[in-house]
Amino acid sequence: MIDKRVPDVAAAVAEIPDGASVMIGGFGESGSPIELIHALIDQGARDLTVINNNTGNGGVGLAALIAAGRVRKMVCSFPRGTTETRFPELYRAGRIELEIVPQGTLAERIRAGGAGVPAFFTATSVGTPVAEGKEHREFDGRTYVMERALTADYALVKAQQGDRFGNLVYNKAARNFGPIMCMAARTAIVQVSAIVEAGELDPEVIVTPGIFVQRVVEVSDPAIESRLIAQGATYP
Amino acid sequence: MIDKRVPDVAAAVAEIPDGASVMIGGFGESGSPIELIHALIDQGARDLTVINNNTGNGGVGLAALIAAGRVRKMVCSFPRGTTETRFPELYRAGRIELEIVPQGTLAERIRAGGAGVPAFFTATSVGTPVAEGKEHREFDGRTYVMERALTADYALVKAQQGDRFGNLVYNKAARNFGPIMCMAARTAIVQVSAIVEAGELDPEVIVTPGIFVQRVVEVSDPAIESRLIAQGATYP
Amino acid sequence: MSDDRKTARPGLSRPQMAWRAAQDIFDGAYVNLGIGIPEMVARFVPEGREVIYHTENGVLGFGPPPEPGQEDPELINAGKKPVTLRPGAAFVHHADSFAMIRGGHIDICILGAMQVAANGDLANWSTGDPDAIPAVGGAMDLVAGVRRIFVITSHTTRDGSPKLMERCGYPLTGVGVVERIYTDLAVVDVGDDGFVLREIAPGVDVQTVQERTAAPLHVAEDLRTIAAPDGL
Amino acid sequence: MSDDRKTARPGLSRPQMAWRAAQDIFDGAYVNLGIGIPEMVARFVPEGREVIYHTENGVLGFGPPPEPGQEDPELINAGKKPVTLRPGAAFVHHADSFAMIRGGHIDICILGAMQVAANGDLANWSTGDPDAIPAVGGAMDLVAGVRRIFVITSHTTRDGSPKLMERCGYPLTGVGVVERIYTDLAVVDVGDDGFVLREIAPGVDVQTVQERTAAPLHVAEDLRTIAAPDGL
Repeated sequence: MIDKRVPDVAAAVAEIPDGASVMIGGFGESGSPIELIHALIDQGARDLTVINNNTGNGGVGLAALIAAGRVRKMVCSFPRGTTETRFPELYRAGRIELEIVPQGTLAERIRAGGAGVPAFFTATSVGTPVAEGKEHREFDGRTYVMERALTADYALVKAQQGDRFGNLVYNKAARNFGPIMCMAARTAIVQVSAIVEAGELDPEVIVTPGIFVQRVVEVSDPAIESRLIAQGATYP
Repeated sequence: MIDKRVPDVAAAVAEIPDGASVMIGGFGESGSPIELIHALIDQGARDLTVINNNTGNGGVGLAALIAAGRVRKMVCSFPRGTTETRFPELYRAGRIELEIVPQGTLAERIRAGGAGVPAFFTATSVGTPVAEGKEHREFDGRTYVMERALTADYALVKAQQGDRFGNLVYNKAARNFGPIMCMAARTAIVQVSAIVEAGELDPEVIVTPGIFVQRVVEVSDPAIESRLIAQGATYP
Repeated sequence: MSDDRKTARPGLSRPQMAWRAAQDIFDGAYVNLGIGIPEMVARFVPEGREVIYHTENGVLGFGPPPEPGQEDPELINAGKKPVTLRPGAAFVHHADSFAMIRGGHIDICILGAMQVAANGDLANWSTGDPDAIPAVGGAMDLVAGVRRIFVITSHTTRDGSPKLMERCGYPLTGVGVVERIYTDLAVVDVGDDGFVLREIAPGVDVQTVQERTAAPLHVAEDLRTIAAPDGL
Repeated sequence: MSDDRKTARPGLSRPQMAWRAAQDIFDGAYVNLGIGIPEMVARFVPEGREVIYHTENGVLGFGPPPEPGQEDPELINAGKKPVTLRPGAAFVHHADSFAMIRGGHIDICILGAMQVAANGDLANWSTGDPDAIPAVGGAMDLVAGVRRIFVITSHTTRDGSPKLMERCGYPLTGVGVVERIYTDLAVVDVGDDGFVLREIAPGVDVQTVQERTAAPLHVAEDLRTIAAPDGL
């Protein structure tokens, strides 16, 4: 029997080794898998390369993982949060690397990674410093840059419901990077608010088919990042 | 007010000019927009370039459009049907061009066309006659060919439900090429079994957002191709 | 919002700038609005025009902010602010959301600017300061992919330096992308031969606009005065 | 199905070939089965192994054909035959379906073959006949993307010509892609040095298999006899 359920977030992230690349879903606080990130902080893996659109907010979730010194390199489009974080200080001190990728190029690179497309062309960033050093090429009179696919060893993603096959549906704008990160990671680990019975999710509405998911863990009442931050919470 | 509804299939396809490129959804009979294709036959446009996975079945739908001599060129992966068509005869007589594209490359080229990606690389077809004349390139030790995006002037697509915004949901495996063809065509024309009120489709389950659709027409009881063929039907 | 009305001198207030831009949004347009003044534009679209708002993080068809207390942390826009849904809205993932942008499916994007050049170059993400932490977000994708790029910006910086330039001094967001600029002083188009002054704010003269612009302004033959409502 | 049992001479019947291949499908595998004998494999997967079947046209998790009269023309597989759904199934569009293939997410694909070469090259789409109308379908995508490619084929053509070759004479579907071949006579692996004879059908000797193979067979040290159930 196929059963991708794991009992808790600690078990879900237990094997992530030092040096792993980890895609972390979420855009701002929406879709941020806080409990999985906190389990990863507890677990202790270091020298991580993290792919996320931002660098977290306040002192919880991704911002806490960065503050704990576990992240060697960030790949993101906008390394700023809605609240202060320790990222700027670590970056200026040379203690964290940063690869800046335009947001749509980031999404497409991840999608390409999941779809077995090693490289593609986009007009995004042509003529800007971000395109420097990249291969340029003209198609039908317009100039494009070549971008490479992004894959990762792991993805940490938050969804709304999941089943033992790993099928997922999301909640509103929390969908964001989840579906493509599940595709692009060798091991996609997903926290869901509810695990449902096989067959309960309508095949027409499943957003991420289970083939892209390796582990599902129920976190029935996930923390809301902005509320944690308003309470002055930090982790650990 | 945004209202993409048109009264009937004749109005939906009225403006398609001679020489147009037309993506036609469907895989075999599933998702085939038969009523739109028949309206296009009635309308009379010639010298069409048609993009579809196959070349139709029997004497109805796409097969009838081809039999009527309206198609100058087919772009497809598998120019064979489950029943005999006139395509082989026209092809051997040099009266129709054929561009053979592997099925997944066809899908990805269409998706790229819709997503503003002019070209991408794939390992599909490397070392085969289909890759001849294409640019080859190595990434991380594996060889890929470069493929160009496919766009079209029009798409004819069949979906299950739609609203005045052009939002769509599909029926089972009839989804196939519909969503990506809507993205890749300048004018996507969609027949739906039912037009529903704005807001009736759950934002979580919409498969094609209306931004990719220009016209919606209700065909409440669409023909089933295999039944037409079993009845010996031909069109016109 | 305290500085919405800071322009006591002649020229448009920030809401008036947003109002003016809103007049150019056509019925049925798919529109992406940047953070800041561009966000205000949605308030001023003329009645009878139905507009669908897109936000990069995957919501098509969102509406105004919710009532206080009704915020949903999982329903936010690209500025990470809570929004609501309108009938006909749809959620998509990030790659599909940027397929809408990159694929040319969005009609209009309105952005802020640090500098705009007479050839349409836009700089709005970095001063190039070596100490600054680079942050591009989706701006480069938007300007490369959306059909028409409009800019709303104060005509000059706080210290009076021009923002409409012969060439941008800051690192670019995109090359030759801007079509029209709405400032507190004027509506300026990017034409084949550089800036074209199309409209001018009440009480402002052409010479003043030219003095505050670091590139020649071609004055349109039918130069008009912007008729923004008072009290905005 | 009349020719399912046409092999009266020693060697496996078509269902027995499918049965043998089915033994190699592991619990939890995502599997794509080609048209013809490969389709039969699903019937013979050992009990207790849960397998998820993928079909190129965008159904993940389909089940056996429906009862007569229950066919749904909108629920078909890549062979355009009606199927059913199993719990946990999902529909996707064609680009997402091939993302599963191209992205390496499918564990096993079992295909038919016209020829297989000792280096794993596969030819299964065209004889290269100039009169033939080319038709590739999804085969080139499958062999390029799926992790493990197995082939089920009769060991020779109807007229007795070998199908396991030193080099394929027909146009290729993919280069060096085949891992294992199940024939009516044998199970043959593609090793670093060419074909390896792993298993042999009851009543067939190594010499016979070699005579019907147009490339050298390395006989495995632990060569076994295929124990397919009788009466299939």
